[in-house]
This record gives sequence, structure tokens and C-alpha cells, in this order.
Amino acid sequence: MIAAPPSGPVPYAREFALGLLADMLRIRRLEERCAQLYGEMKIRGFLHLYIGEEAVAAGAMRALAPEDSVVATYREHGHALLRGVSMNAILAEMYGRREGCSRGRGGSMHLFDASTRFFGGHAIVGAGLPLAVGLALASRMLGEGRVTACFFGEGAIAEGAFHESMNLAALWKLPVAFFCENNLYAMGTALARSESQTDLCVKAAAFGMPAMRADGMDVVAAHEAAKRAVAKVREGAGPVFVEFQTYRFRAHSMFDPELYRDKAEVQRWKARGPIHTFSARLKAQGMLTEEQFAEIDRQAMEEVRRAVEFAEAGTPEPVADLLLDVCARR
Amino acid sequence: MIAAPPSGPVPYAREFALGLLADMLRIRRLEERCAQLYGEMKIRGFLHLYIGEEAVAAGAMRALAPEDSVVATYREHGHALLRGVSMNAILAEMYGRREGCSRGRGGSMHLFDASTRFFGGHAIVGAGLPLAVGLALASRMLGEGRVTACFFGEGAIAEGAFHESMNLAALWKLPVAFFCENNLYAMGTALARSESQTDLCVKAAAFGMPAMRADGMDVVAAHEAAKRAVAKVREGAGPVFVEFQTYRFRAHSMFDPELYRDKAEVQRWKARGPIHTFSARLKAQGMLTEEQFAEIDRQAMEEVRRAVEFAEAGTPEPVADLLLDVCARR
Amino acid sequence: MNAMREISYRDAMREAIREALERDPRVFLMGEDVGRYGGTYAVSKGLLEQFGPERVRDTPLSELAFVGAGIGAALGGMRPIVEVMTVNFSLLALDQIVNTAATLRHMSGGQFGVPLVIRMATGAGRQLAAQHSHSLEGWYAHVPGIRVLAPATVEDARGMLWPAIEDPDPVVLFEHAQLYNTKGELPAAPREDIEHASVRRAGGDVSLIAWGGSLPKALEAADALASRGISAEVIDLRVLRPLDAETFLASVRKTHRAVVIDEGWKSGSLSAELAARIMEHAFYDLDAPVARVCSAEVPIPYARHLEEAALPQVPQIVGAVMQLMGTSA
Amino acid sequence: MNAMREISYRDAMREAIREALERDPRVFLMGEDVGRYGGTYAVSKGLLEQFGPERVRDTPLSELAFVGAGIGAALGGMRPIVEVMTVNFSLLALDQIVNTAATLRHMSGGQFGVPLVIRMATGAGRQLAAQHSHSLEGWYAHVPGIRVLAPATVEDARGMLWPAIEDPDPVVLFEHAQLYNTKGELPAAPREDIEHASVRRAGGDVSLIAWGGSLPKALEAADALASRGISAEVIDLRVLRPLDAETFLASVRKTHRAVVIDEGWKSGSLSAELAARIMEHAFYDLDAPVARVCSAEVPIPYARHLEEAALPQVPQIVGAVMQLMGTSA
Ligand SMILES: Cc1ncc(C[n+]2csc(CCOP(=O)(O)OP(=O)(O)O)c2C)c(N)n1
Ligand SMILES: Cc1ncc(C[n+]2csc(CCOP(=O)(O)OP(=O)(O)O)c2C)c(N)n1
Ligand SMILES: [Mg+2]
Ligand SMILES: [Mg+2]
Repeated sequence: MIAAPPSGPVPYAREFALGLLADMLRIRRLEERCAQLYGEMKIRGFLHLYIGEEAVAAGAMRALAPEDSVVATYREHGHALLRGVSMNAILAEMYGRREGCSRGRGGSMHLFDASTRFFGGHAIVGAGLPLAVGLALASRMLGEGRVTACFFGEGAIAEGAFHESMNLAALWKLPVAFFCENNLYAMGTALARSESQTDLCVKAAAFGMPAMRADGMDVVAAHEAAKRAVAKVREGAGPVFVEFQTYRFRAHSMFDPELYRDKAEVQRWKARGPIHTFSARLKAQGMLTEEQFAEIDRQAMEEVRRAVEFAEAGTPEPVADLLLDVCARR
Repeated sequence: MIAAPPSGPVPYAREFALGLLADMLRIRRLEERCAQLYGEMKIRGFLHLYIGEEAVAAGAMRALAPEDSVVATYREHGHALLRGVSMNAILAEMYGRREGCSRGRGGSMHLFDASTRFFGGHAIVGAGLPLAVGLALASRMLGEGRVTACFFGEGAIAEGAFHESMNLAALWKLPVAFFCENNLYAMGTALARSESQTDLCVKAAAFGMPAMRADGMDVVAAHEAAKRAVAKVREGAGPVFVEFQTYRFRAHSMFDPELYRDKAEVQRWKARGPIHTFSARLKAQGMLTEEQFAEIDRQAMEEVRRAVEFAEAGTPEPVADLLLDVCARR
Repeated sequence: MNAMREISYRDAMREAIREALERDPRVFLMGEDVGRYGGTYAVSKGLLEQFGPERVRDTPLSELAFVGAGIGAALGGMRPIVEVMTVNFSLLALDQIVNTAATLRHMSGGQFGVPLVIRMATGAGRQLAAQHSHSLEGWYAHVPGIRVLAPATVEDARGMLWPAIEDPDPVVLFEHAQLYNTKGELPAAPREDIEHASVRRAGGDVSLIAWGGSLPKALEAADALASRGISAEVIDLRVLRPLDAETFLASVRKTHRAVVIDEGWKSGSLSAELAARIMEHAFYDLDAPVARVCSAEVPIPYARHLEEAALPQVPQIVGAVMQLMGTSA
Repeated sequence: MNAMREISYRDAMREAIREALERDPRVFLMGEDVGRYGGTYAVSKGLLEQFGPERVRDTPLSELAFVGAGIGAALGGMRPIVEVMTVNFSLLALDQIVNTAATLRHMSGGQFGVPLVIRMATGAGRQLAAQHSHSLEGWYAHVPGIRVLAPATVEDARGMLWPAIEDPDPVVLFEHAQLYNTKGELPAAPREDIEHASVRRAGGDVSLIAWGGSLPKALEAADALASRGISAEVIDLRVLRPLDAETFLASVRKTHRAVVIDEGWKSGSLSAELAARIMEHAFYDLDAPVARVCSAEVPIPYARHLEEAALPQVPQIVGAVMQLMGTSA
């Protein structure tokens, strides 16, 4: 059973609300272009699109402060972008250029950016969680008061890394916000075929950790949940778990024939799409006109156009530097 | 807070009740001798004594059928003995003799016996659980109706292997009885310093698995819980988790200075000792006289004496056979 | 007679799995997305429909537990084929493989065996970057108690699985991801050998020793060398543990020169063991030190040109040979 | 002047940890039972009392997560020392070490480093059987992006930790369990070098290359050889990655013969890399093939006589040298 599309008044000032809309559109337009560029073989390797899930990153990122830390997965273009990594650097990275945010060495799955404390970009499912626990431990020991936001998919919950990390964070009351993006599938494996207990909040509660659930297709609900969670973590009472219920509109990666779900299900979820439902609500409230939407969208596409230009003009890392940064430069 | 010593009527026929008593005494006397033999350097390596926890193995083993399978840890002398491995073969193993149940290659931590389906003897904490899940899967696929009993300490619960195995067993509804021996410490680490949630049944329930708790110092409570659990598993409804609350009277291993707990605590638990409390109840019921107790004890000590003789007379595996059984003989 | 037909490595592997499932009811396939998804590399596509979810079993993301469950199921009388998506992820299950599967028979005094086959993809070349491009076959080849196979041809993809399943001990089978799309001639009765290396091309001047994804490169290099008048013998190792030293030693004793091609990082790779073995047993037959063409010691980078520079390539193999022959490439 | 005092390896290591904790507030020690229990091998005994539970941090049994947390804490500005009880258990954390710690700097284009020290006990010899007796240093030495150290003397136990902590990249430090009780002379200002191998005994006839728990055996063998009129040079490798080839190559170029002693299983052990390196760079200086004395390829058995037979022993080293010298032992 799929819930009704997100609806109801948007409780934000116009500027903030349009900002959320712009955030989601920037991800959407960037990734639509990425899919094309993959077809043109400008982008290679694995490419995991976030299309359909934009409300989660949009809602969550605006709940974080600049001094906070972010850890993400291989499906992280949107997270990097909204954390403040330039679209230019992200796309150049997917092009494998030295102007890329990882000098072309990471690619789509491994975006990194020290200036925004964006700690990547991890492609071993579950591997980001222990890292986040450690970042939070450092912040606590250094008295920095940072919150570490750790994004991961529901598939990671079956991994031992989830169990061990949740326990450590809760046992040591560390400032981690565990943001689980439950898009119902891990590649082709539906949640019910991977978890004996499909209520993820019950699993989190078993660590004595506060857990909440939010509609990940509703940027308002996502933002409110993230705000509550981050505030609670910042108080110093320990970690919080948030399940964002969302859905991936595209294939898992560009190699996925999608044998495991039917088109109808995808259609039903698209009816709950985060962008069109949110803009409809804004219009209903008179916060947004079709022209204004078009203008925001145009700006997003313009940003993408410039990013493609930037990436195309990028330079390859010299082969002579292949071994650079395997260890620290001396 | 430590509960009052086990008390109340023993609801068993005399023969069965005295059998339970004899089981516990056989473990106790064997291990007391092992501790001496370790001092005499007849037994080497790591030696983990079960003294104080005998009621758990005694109660649990009598809930199993011969066709069932057993997986245990490095603290498994008692489990092997009560599963039916001869004391001779167990002690010869600790002597490193070829007459040992693992030909002297496993030692105290790695007792194995195919004839009783005793699958070891595993010294990587948590590593027995996936194995038990697989044994249960095989039994289900082969339609054999075996129950696999998996013994492990509460320390293993923090390991990813616990989480992944519990989920697999529950998800696939496999016939596994997870017998957790909660003796409150993992080496020197008290449960409260290793788990954010110290109610282990709550943790098990988070997998949608039935969970029960039993006083592991009371052989009656232990046996009743194990019986209920095994019966439920045999019905085919899936795995069951049982927490046996017990206590280790001796050091973790022969190298442990026991800096982490005070003597008073140990004394309080000894007041709940499984053997003297059980025999007191049997006496109160007129099921046991001091003479009969002495006779059962004498038999246990006689069995130990003969086992030492057997082990002393054992022969070393020829060095020429060092590489034997690394791979199957052809 | 042994009629040939053309088939892809992927399809050959699928046929081998299907045959095993048909031939022995104790065999089942278990791993992440082997069922409904059809297999990450589409190897198991269609098998779920044919054999059902009990025997083509999708697992949660739990490498440690489902590999361990495979070990337990093997102990319990089944003949599991466990698929770990790639060797990188197998690190999560390494404890079960090294500390349990490989030790059980010996540690139990010969009472228990683990007739388990673990399949995994390995290798780089598809711009998957530093967490999806490892070649750790050499690590597995270090562990007593397991057999390690690296089928490089469609015939071996088709023929090595069944004997691996019949092996009473754990077998780890590596499929280089770059091979799945390769096509080749498959005999009606493929060779079922998991003991020996093979001479894939006879030659007299130098021995090229390779396996898995490096075999095609070695053969290509041999062609290039032939055009320069150098006759290279190409050995396909096939079995990484236990090593079939006789075969490669015989070749080196004949050619007096050897180049080992290994996609692993050079330091501590399997190529080192091969070089050491050759020195130990054929030192006085060598006209020159054994050369090694391996991957650069760097986490494999994403950018295509950097990844290519990091991996063993045909020109390097040719160059290494020319140097051994005392002529510069 | 540099006054000497006698100290055990265990106490030297504890002093090194204590000094690090005193010297840098960002340093903390984390691992199973490092605190209240006092450390499995009593290395950290007393440190909890001195530094408190925040900086001497007991962890649950969660190797993957607490090693990963160490990586994260290093990223976050701390200088963690993570203790994994023994190398066998480190397999559970290998994914974090190989796929994350070792790749982060390169994968992030040089933006992030992991200044982490991971300490672990290694090796056999105490009848702990097949799941507690591994020597897997060679595996770690295969991985680009990390430094691997094997202190074999009390001076190195005392002196290698601080520079390891100052290293901006991950360092894995192996302590052979048999060394903890050994005693030796500690200079007031111990050498702080994590770059070079050391010549522990000069000699002209043969080079014995060893490290960690095998060094004492190599030195004992050198004594035995001296009594037979053979002068052996003993090289303590000290740093297993990156290898200090200059030092052992210089020795071999002088002695023309080498024996590598490695407690790892022979096939695919680090000894193979050393043999291969020597052949690659000193082939024409060798009077005989490089010999290797390693562990038998068997899960280490419990029985004392079998364990002894499985491990490298002095008589084998002597025998290997005699054979190289063309005289039978
Ligand atoms: C340890 C590990 N196992 C398997 C994989 C292969 N894999 C990549 S993504 C993925 C699915 C993960 O699903 P989920 O965590 O729900 O994230 P989503 O892709 O849905 O965002 C799998 C199985 C991996 N990268 N790492
Ligand atoms: C994976 C792993 N980590 C650490 C150890 C070292 N170790 C052996 S027993 C033990 C304590 C286990 O405690 P628990 O599971 O409660 O069992 P108990 O000893 O109390 O019976 C530890 C830490 C190990 N054997 N395996
Ligand atoms: Mg998902
Ligand atoms: Mg315990």
C-alpha cells in the first residue's frame, strides 16, 4: 500500500521553501544529464542515480550546520551538491578530470570535499557507519560540538557494520544522526526479503536509540524530521535514527534491467514525486507561479550546462602522477 | 542486584533429577582437575573453565535429541561431555594426544565429535552462529527435522556475526535454538559496558524472534526453558532465542588476573551455585541423601581419574602426519 | 568426437551452474541478488525461474553470515555454491573462510569437511575505482585447506565448477569481471580438471605465466612477440592453490626465461611466489631473473587513463620480454 | 651518552603508549579489554588508571566497527591507537583497513588522510591452535596506502610507536606474542626510525633475513653457524611495507647467499616477495637460489610437538644455510 501524495500547507517562508524546491531541481537536472552523458560514455564505471529521492537530501542538508560532518554512499551526487560541493567539481569528477572534487580518482561513487566536510562517497555497503561513529567520537573528544550525519540505504541494515556501529554510537552517546534512506530495494532485493523485522525503527530502538520515521517524498516532512533529529543529537544525549521512506525512480545502476519490480509500482510512486507534489503545494499556497517554477528550473539547467562545459574543458591528471597521494606527500 | 538462590520443588522423577546432578558434577570435577593439570603443564594453550555455569549445559543438552546438532564456543568442555563425547577423548584432546576427540590438533578450544554431531569448539567469538544457521538450513533443505543448538556468550552479541545470523535465521525461519550464556562478562568487559541495550531478549525480539530468559544457575529453570525453546523450534515456526543468566566462578582463562570484578560479587554468585543449591533442593524433597550425593560425586571423580589415566597413556600424533587432513585424504 | 560451439564466458558459467543444480539435489546457489535481480553480472539469470527460491537463494547484505551459512550447510550435507559479488566484499567474510572453512578438517582431526564452492568476480578494468577493482586471488592462494581456481576460458568456466563441487574441501573460484563478455569455442565434453596448469600456446624463447583476466593479455603479447621473431610459451595457471609447479617449471626449464603477469599489486602478490618457486627449483636453468608485470601499487583510480596505467598491459609484457632477451622493446 | 637499562618488550611497549598519551592529547588507546582487564597481554596495564576511560577506551566485541571508528576518529582530527587483540581477529576488520583506511587519501584526491595506528599481536608458539596462531603480516604488506611495522627488539617496541603516530597515513604494527616476555637493553634515547631495515649482526657468508618473532631464531642460528665457521649476517626487516630493499640487497650483494625466515605459510608469504626482489635486483650476485624457511602449510595444530614441527626452527635455518654453502647440515 502506497500512501497518498504529500499535500497540505508548506510551513516555511517563501524564500526557504523555494530554496528547497531549487535544491531538488538542481539534483534532478544534474542527474538527468548524467544519465545522458553515461549513454555518451562521457561518464563511466557505476552510476547510481538519486532521482526520486531528492526530498531526503534537500530536507536533511538544511538541518545541518557548516561545522557538521557528512558521510554518504555511492548514491551521493545529491548529498554532495546540497552540502555545497560545486556542480562543476562533481561533474568534472565523473568525467575523471583533475578538476573533479576527487581529482578524477574517485568517480561518481567517491565524491569527497574537505572544505564542506563531505567525507564521501563510500561504495562498500555499510562501511560509512563506523566512519561516522569515529568522526563523532573525535568531535566529542575535541569538544567541537559537531553533528555527524550518516546517510545509508536500508540494505545496509542487514550488515554487521550497521549493528556494531549503532551499538557503539548508542553505548558511547555519540553525536551521530543516522539517516536511513529506505527506498524499499537493495539492488533487486525488496526489504521484506532481506529483513525479518521490516519496521526499521523497531530495529533502531533495540539499541536504545531514539528512532523516527518520515515521508521521504515530502521535503517538508523530511526537513522537519531531520531538524528534530539534529537538534536532539546536538543536545548531546546521543545518536538518533531517522528512517526516510522514499523510492528510487530509476534503475539501481545503469546495468540494472529492473526484473524485480513492475512498472505499475514505479508509476504509483512517481505520483508521489517530491518535486511536482511540492511545487503543486507551493502553487496552491500562492507561493509559486508557473513562471517562477520555470525560472528556477531554467537556472538549474543553466548550472548543469555550465558544469558540462567545465567538465568538458577539464584536464586529465598526468599519468606521471598516478602514485601521487597513495601516501602523504613529503 | 543478585537474585535469591534457586529454590523450590524439583518437578522431575528422581532418576532424571539425579541425572542432572551427575551431569553437573561430571563437568565440575573434570574442570577442577583440568585446572590442576594446567598448573602441571599437562594442558597448555588457552583453557576456559565453565565452572559455575554447569546448569546451562546440563539443562539444555537434555532438551536435545540425538539427531540434533550442537555448535559451541571455546568454553565447551561441559557441552561436549554432556552431548556424549567421552571424558577420555576430551581430556586426551587437551593433552594433545591422537586419542583426543580432535586427534590432539584442536585442544581445549576445539573439541569436535562427528558421532554426536558436536560441531565444535569455535574460538572466534560469534563465528559459531553463521555455522549454526547453515546447519539448520541444510536440515531444512534435506527435510531431516534436526534442531541446531548454538551456544554463545553474551559478548558475542556485539559482533556483526550475531546480527547477520539472527536475521538470516529469522528471515528464513530456520530451526536454530540460539542459547546465549550470559555470564555478565566478556573477558573483563561487563555487559553494561558493551551493550547500549542490556536486555538481551529485547535485542532478539528486534529480529522478530521469540525470546525467553531463564535462571542459568537453576538447572530446572534452564531445562524447562530449553525444552520449550527446542519444542518450538522443532514445530518449524523458526528460531528461538534463550538467554541463560549465569556466572563464571573462575577467571576467564588461566591468564586472567580478574582486575575487573571484586571477590564479593563472585562470592554472592557462588551462593547461587548450581550444584549445591540443586542438591539441597533434592535433599529437602527427600530425593537425595548425603551418602547418595557422595556416591554420585565419587563416580564423577572416578571417571575423571580414569580419563587422566587414559590421557596419560595417550600417544602423540606422529610428526610425519603433520599435514594429514589439511585436505581430504584421497 | 567433441563438437565445438561458440559461447560467452557468462553463459558457460551459467550452464555449469544449471548443470550442477540439475545433477545433484544437494547443490544450491546462494548470494546477493542471484535470484530476482538475475545476478550482478547476469550469470544466474533465469535460474530462479527454473529452480525456485529455495535453491536459488537471494540473501540479505550479510557477507559474513551467508558465507558462514554456506560453510554450515556444507557441514550439514549440502553442496552449496555461494556467490560473493566481488572479491572486495569478500573481505567481510574472510574470517569465516580463513578461520573456519579452511581449518575445520584439520582442527577436527579429519572428522568434518566443508564441500563448499565460493564464486566471486575479481579484477579491474571497468573504471569502478578503489573499492571495486581488487585482485586478491593471491591472498586466498596463501591459505592451507582451500583450493583456488581461476578459469580464464569458456571451457574452464564450463568445466571447472562440477569438479569443484565434487571436491570435499572448500574451493574458491575467481571469475575476472572482464571475461564475462568474452566468447570462445566450447567443446561438447569440456575438460573437468582442477589440478593442472595448461600450456595455452607453445613456444621456446620465454614462458609467459598468467591466469584469469591476464591470460588474454599474455596471449596478445605472445602474438606481438611472434611478429618480432620471439616464440613465447603461454602458461595458464588455472589452479592458484595448490600450484601445479611441474607444468610451469617444465616450461621454464625449456625456455630459460619467464615473465609472470599478475593483476595484483606487485609487492606480495602471487607473482612473487611464482618467481620464488622458479628460482628455488630452476635457478640454474634461468638465463635471466624472472620478470613480473603487475599492477601499480595504488588504489585503482577511476579515470580511464589512470586505471589503464595502473594495470598490466600488453606493451609492458612485450617490453619485459624484450628486456629478458637482451633487446630493448 | 645513551645509558642502557634492561626492560621487557611488554613494558617497553607500554612505556611507548604512555609517552604517546602524555605527549599528544589527540592520542587515545581503544580496543577490547585494553582498560579494566589491563590488556590481553597486559601491555596496557595501569594506563586506564592514569588516563581514564575516555582515552583508554574498552570496546565491545566489534572489530569491524571499532577499527572503522578509529579511522573516522583519525579523519576527525584525533590520533587513535587501535588495538586488535590478534591478527586472526583482524580479518573481521580487514574491509575497513583495506577498502577504507588504505584508499581514502588517494580516492579523495589527497584531501583526507588517516593518521591511525593499529596494533596487533601476531604469531604462534603458545599452543593456541588454528584460530589464534596466524602470521598474516605479509597480507598487510601487500596493501598500498599503509605502512607495516614489526618491532622485534625492546628498543623498537619503545621507539617505533611515536613515529608511527606521527605518520599521516595508517600504520599497522605487529607484536609477536612470543616477544612480550623477552628482555633487552633499552637506550635512554631509543632510535625512532620506521623507514629502514637493520643489520643486527654483521657477517660475510650468508644473509639471514627475518623480522618480528623470527629474529631471535635467526640470531640463534647465526651463533650456531659461527661455531661451524660460517659467518652469517642477520637483517631485521623491521618495516614490512614499504620494503627497505637497499639494506637487504646490499647485504646479499656482499654475501651472495640469502635465507629468508618467515613464520607465515610458505606459499604466498612475504618471504616470496623478498626472494623475488632479490632475484630481480641481485640475480647476478647470487651464488645460489634464495632459500626460505617458513611455516608448514597447515592450520597450526594444538599439540606442542606438532606446533613446533609446523613453525620455522633454528635447525632448519642452519640446515638451509648449510645447503646453500654446499655442505649438508
Ligand atoms: C558490502 C557490499 N556488498 C554488496 C555490494 C553491492 N551493492 C552495491 S549497492 C547495493 C544495494 C544497497 O542497497 P541500499 O543499501 O538499500 O542502498 P540503495 O542502493 O537502495 O540506495 C549492493 C548490494 C556492495 N557495494 N558492498
Ligand atoms: C572475534 C574475537 N574477538 C576477540 C576474541 C578474544 N576473546 C576470547 S573470549 C572473549 C570474551 C567472550 O565473551 P563471551 O562471548 O561473553 O563468552 P564467555 O567467555 O563469557 O563465555 C574474547 C574477547 C576472540 N576470541 N574472537
Ligand atoms: Mg535501498
Ligand atoms: Mg560472557
